[in-house]
Amino acid sequence: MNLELTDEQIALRDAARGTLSRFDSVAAAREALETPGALPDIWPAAVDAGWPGLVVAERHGGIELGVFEAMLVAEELGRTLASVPFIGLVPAAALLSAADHDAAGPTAEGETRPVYLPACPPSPRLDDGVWTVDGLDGERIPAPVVDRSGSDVTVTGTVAWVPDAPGADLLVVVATDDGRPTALVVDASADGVTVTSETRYDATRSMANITLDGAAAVVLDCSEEEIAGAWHTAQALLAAEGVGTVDRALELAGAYAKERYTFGRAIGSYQAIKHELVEVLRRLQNARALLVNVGWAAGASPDDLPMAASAARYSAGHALDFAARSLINVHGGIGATWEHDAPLYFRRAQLSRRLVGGLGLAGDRLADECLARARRTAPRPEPAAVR
Amino acid sequence: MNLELTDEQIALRDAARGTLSRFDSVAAAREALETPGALPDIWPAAVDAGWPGLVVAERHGGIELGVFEAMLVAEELGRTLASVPFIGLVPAAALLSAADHDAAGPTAEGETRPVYLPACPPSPRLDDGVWTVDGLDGERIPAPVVDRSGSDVTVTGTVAWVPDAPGADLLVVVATDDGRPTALVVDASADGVTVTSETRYDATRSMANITLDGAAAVVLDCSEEEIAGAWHTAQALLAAEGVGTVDRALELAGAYAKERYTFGRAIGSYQAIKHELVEVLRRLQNARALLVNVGWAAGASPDDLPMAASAARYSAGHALDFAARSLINVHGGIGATWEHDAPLYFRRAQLSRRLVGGLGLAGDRLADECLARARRTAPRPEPAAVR
Amino acid sequence: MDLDDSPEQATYRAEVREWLAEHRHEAPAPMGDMEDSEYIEARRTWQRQLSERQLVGVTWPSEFGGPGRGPVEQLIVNQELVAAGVPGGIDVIGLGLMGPCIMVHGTPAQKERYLAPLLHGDEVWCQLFSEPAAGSDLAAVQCRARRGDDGSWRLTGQKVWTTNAQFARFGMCLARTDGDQPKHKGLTMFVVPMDADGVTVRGLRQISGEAEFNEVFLDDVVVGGDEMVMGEVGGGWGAALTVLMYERMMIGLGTEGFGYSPERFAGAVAGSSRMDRESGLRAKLADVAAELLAVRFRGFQSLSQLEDGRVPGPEFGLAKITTVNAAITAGDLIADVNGPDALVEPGEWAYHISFLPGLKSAGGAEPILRNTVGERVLGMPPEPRLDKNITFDDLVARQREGIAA
Amino acid sequence: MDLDDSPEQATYRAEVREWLAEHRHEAPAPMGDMEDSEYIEARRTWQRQLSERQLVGVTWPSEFGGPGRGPVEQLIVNQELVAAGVPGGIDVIGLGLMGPCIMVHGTPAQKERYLAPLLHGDEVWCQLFSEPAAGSDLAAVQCRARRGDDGSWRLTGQKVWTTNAQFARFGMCLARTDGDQPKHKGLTMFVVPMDADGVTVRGLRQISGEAEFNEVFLDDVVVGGDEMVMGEVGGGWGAALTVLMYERMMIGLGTEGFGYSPERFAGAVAGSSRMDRESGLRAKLADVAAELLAVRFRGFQSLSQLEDGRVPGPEFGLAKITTVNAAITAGDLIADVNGPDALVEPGEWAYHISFLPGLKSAGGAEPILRNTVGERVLGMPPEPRLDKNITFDDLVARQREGIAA
Repeated sequence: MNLELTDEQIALRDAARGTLSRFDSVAAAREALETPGALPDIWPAAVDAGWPGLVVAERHGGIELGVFEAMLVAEELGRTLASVPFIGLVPAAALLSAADHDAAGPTAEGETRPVYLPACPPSPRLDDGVWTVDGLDGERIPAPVVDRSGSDVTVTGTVAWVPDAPGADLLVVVATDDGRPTALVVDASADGVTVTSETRYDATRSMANITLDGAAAVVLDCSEEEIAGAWHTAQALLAAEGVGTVDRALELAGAYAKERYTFGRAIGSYQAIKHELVEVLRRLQNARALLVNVGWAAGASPDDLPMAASAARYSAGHALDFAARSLINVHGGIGATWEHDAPLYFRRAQLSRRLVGGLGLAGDRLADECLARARRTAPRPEPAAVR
Repeated sequence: MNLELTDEQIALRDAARGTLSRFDSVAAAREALETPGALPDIWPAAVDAGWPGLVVAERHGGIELGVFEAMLVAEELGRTLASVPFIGLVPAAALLSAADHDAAGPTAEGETRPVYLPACPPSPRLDDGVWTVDGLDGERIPAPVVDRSGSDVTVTGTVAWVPDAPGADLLVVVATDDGRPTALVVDASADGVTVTSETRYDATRSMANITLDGAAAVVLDCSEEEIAGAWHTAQALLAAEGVGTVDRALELAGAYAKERYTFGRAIGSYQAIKHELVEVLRRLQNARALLVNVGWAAGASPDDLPMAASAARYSAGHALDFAARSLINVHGGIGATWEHDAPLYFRRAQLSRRLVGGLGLAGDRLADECLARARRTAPRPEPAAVR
Repeated sequence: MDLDDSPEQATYRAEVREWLAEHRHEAPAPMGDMEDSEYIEARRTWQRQLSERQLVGVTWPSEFGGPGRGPVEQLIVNQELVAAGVPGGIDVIGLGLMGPCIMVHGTPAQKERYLAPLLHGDEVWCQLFSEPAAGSDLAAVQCRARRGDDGSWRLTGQKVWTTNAQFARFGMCLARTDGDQPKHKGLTMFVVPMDADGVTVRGLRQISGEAEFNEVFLDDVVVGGDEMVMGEVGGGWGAALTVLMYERMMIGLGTEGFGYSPERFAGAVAGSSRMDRESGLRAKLADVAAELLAVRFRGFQSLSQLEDGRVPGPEFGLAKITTVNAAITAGDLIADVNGPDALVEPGEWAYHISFLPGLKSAGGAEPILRNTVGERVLGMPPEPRLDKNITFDDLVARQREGIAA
Repeated sequence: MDLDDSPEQATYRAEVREWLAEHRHEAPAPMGDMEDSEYIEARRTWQRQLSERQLVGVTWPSEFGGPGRGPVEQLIVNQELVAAGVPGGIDVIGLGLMGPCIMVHGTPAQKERYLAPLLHGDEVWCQLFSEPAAGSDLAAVQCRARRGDDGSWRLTGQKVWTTNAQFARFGMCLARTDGDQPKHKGLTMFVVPMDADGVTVRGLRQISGEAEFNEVFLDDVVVGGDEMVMGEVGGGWGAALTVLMYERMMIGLGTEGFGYSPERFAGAVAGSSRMDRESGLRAKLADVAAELLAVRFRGFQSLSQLEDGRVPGPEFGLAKITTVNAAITAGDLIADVNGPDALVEPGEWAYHISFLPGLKSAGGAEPILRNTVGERVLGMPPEPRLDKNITFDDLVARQREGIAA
């Protein structure tokens, strides 16, 4: 048993931290609120660092690492609030690579940038076979639908709030083809494709609403498990990104709690503050342990991936919420103003929890996985207690 | 506007407190755990105090007070953990009185003791018309059914965990008659009636599982609103009883927090303890305000009763849970032993939250009432903020 | 158990409603840009109209120009203003807090000078109490006032969280006149003309981007002689406590004024099928509804008490905690149900979500409120205090060492 | 990122499994009445059998009769015992805490005398640390030890929360030998024969009605001379800290041993239609599952650390907090879903619900654990301490005044 990071993983994480340290993303995030689009272009550095090819097979020129390694990079992005297409990129690159699609190579090189349109596989509890995507108004709507009636394969449907979609070259769409899930590639500039860039509350998060109206598509040769895996990968990346943000928020709050005095004592000496920060730490450590669970499942136990990814997203998302509010609370009123960076973390937390299904769907998914397992297996006998 | 207790209400409450002070119910509750049935017989004192006739009309020899006055008595019962049939009695007496049934007079006199078999009216959100009762295994099951096919009206069905049912003379049953809710009276000793006394976890709470198998019944002349009102009254009485228990638990915890020292300070001086006790107080005050809401709705605004009663039950039930655990926490390990009375309050909290639909149903009901109102009325304009 | 108006109250309500029906077209919008001088001017004019009809300062005694009515009548006026869709007086701080402070602590000359223009909206007031290092711990204010040779006072320091400072005529300023006294002693309350030399006002942008509050910098501001002292020199803490008591009353009674009602929040989610499907959403709505209904009836209870002449105790801080936390939960629920579009800016719910973190610490952070209630209502022993029996200057020096260590 | 056994570990696991398969029919039931002497005897015999095969004290060094293996092998043994449905050694306190304490602080003669009988189950140990007024604040123990003229020590006091006291041969007792020292000084650790005159054991009934723990009264108990002192006279606090460190390791690694797994809890509710219908139930299950999965992987992480020779830090107290609170939530959920019948006694879930409030304060109340983590992991400043720089006797006197006041 060994769950410590390997030397290679540590090197990858440190390199990512080094790359991102060249951009003052937090300061840029503040500026972007006033001047939309004022964010630095981190993409060339990301390409240099090899992130587009992180999960692409070596035969396509990628580095062929796993989801866990991508999560290590996502954690660094979260720590710095850096705005770079990654969460939408990795699952798309993984599907292109798995399908041996022509775009896999250019993707690994950073020449072509694909984006994944997240589609949630059916709940094992309801087992109704329905794949859903995020709707504009918060409703879950059916995934796009494939039409094979013409000479070309086309796809029609809407997917809202797709992270990293603006500026992407290719759309990796999950659609249903006569009820069965299918992954397809659509050119972002094809007829019938509308990509409407949107910003909501967090200026560092690039998103688009996408409408496909009979857009020409190429079917990817992916298994249903790989298609479902893309959803769980996106959940895991959001979780990892959140963990990085929590870590940084705790550093900031802890430093202030040691130096700010009230009633003659540093505020960190009061149980109310101290215990709240310990609660952030507790949630951080739990969320990080769940990232390890995802890494293990992705590598060694794919059946456990849906549960692991849902648990990580759920736990990390709530940890981020708690940490962002806590950062403000510890700072008192000033934490709720732009005199401090706390509002940036708060805005990040607010939008993140509503993306790609949201935390509620992740929680329901986690519960459904537990229930479905319990309903499949005979009840376990009462285990021996430690006495 | 006046929400203070009237002089008559204060007198009623003080009289109840005086009556109950003659019994050491808490000591008796401890004994009853060892020797089931060792509880004192408070019923004669309850009859002397006029509680059986509290909500019975004067024309039937009752005092004709309202639900709120019954709640004041229930609060005193909760404070002392007294075991006396009241929560099952009051809604039954109210229905008998409203229907001008012959048993209303003997009920007010304490000669006949009826018990109410709780049946929950359909949710206004789902609006499916289904009345449900507590099932043995925690499921909600359909209310009993009336059969008019023979010469007599009979009723068939099961209702589990009916408070105060053991020893009752009459069962006031809510059943559906061709889909419509109907209140009926069944003799507890009639053919086809099985009343199985049960104890679960809290020895002070008398309960029975009741099976009706073609039992002869007399239909009560009650409106659907009165029949639904009985359910909400039971919710309100459980809420009030819980508030009394919380009040007492806070007294006990607060006293200990002042006298117990650790690390050289009274433990009540630590924020962790102090803030937890303040949280008990906050929940207590909120729950008590919601009892006032019930009292107002019952008297002046019956349309608001379902929401008010559900809110009170939900809030008071969670307050009781929190207070019972808090009482143990403040005492440390010793609070989790029979060296202290805390386990009695804990056991009371544990069973209470699962009775008469449980807190989950009350919460769902409250939400459903809110949603149904919102769906009926046009969205309100944004109100003017105070600036 | 009666929520209805008494016959007298019903008559009063009818009169108020009638007058508002006639004049509502003269009123400005209830919300507007508080940095727009035209809108501010319209609000001041509207306050003057209301004051002529005695619809502001409803509880002010007649000797100061008010009708001397009770808190229920104040609530009736507030309710009718909301129902008519018109704003109240612009100077909520002056009408609710500074006016009463002047009535209690002011000299006859000060009452004569300040109260009438305040009531009529001619001179708006702001509250210069909190500082960057003196929020919950208000007695730690560092703003210094020194008496010059000519008897005039000179003030230097920095204040924060100052509502309406950008157009106020006067500020009520808590300053330290003696650092050799323990912290609660040696404070004095001053009236500061906001147009004096050395006064600088700077907006503090909240999460929403709006400047709800200001910072006020005082740089050797000459405020005049002892006629500018409110109460006694060295008696500033007593005057501050008066203001804090009125603030508590405002908070205890005013929570519905923010529009935090279960009906409004339920309306924002009722249309979504998610409420029927996703676990925990209805439970969250139930939490919000139970808490806000409770606060509503706690407010009615406190009004009943006020009618009896009893002032709400410190436990009314709990109503503020309940309200803020329930409103935060409601914001979470509404955006969870409606997705990212609930966060569109400008927009009702993005504003709601952005506003609450600031409100959470306004009027005392939650741990401080819980301390106060624990000690004063439940009788819990206080925490050890390291700031007693030490002069303020020594205390500050010790803290500097603590940070350096 | 590897949860699998190494080849060596796999071989070890296979050997353990094989032996258990052959001998499991000789084992007593994993749970039984710990007040029934026949059952206790069977458990002692079983510990002897396990010890002969080196399946207890797996990490004990060979010089003390153990195989000197690592924590992963200990976990492998624990897992295989559970899988085989058989209990481990009866003397969990002795094997996990008192044995290591003797190894660290004992004299050669003490190690020779005590360790082998402990390992073999011939002499069970109990821990006489906590007292009614010294739980979280362990250094406040009041149990007094005085040296008589003949050099023997005489102990008087009251201990609580003593597991296995009813059949233990020895107790490790923390007592105060000098009240004129500050509280952490002046403590000494003693070995107390539980059959000595003046030792009285009384069961403490928990909420469930079972006596999981005992009170132990020491009434002028003569324990012998300095050969009964563990470590130095006056060095008791150091010996206690050793035990507390091993306790933390046990808690950090052992949470699944209670059977608190998401799979088990989900199984108890999966059959109910309420899970599909009532709001918040699935959300609660998700909370429980996420927390317990996290603790599971935290445990694996700490094992990886131990394999590297690093001892888990105080942050492992957080795993205990998470576990207990998740198990409480699970109990709530299960009884909410299954109704009053989930509370039938005796019954699995009534026992679960009754057991947890006691577990919550065992091994340090939550606020104390959070203080420790806040100060030692996050570097937060400590609270002001009123029990420093004062002799223990004066401290006790001051507290008495505080209560009287």
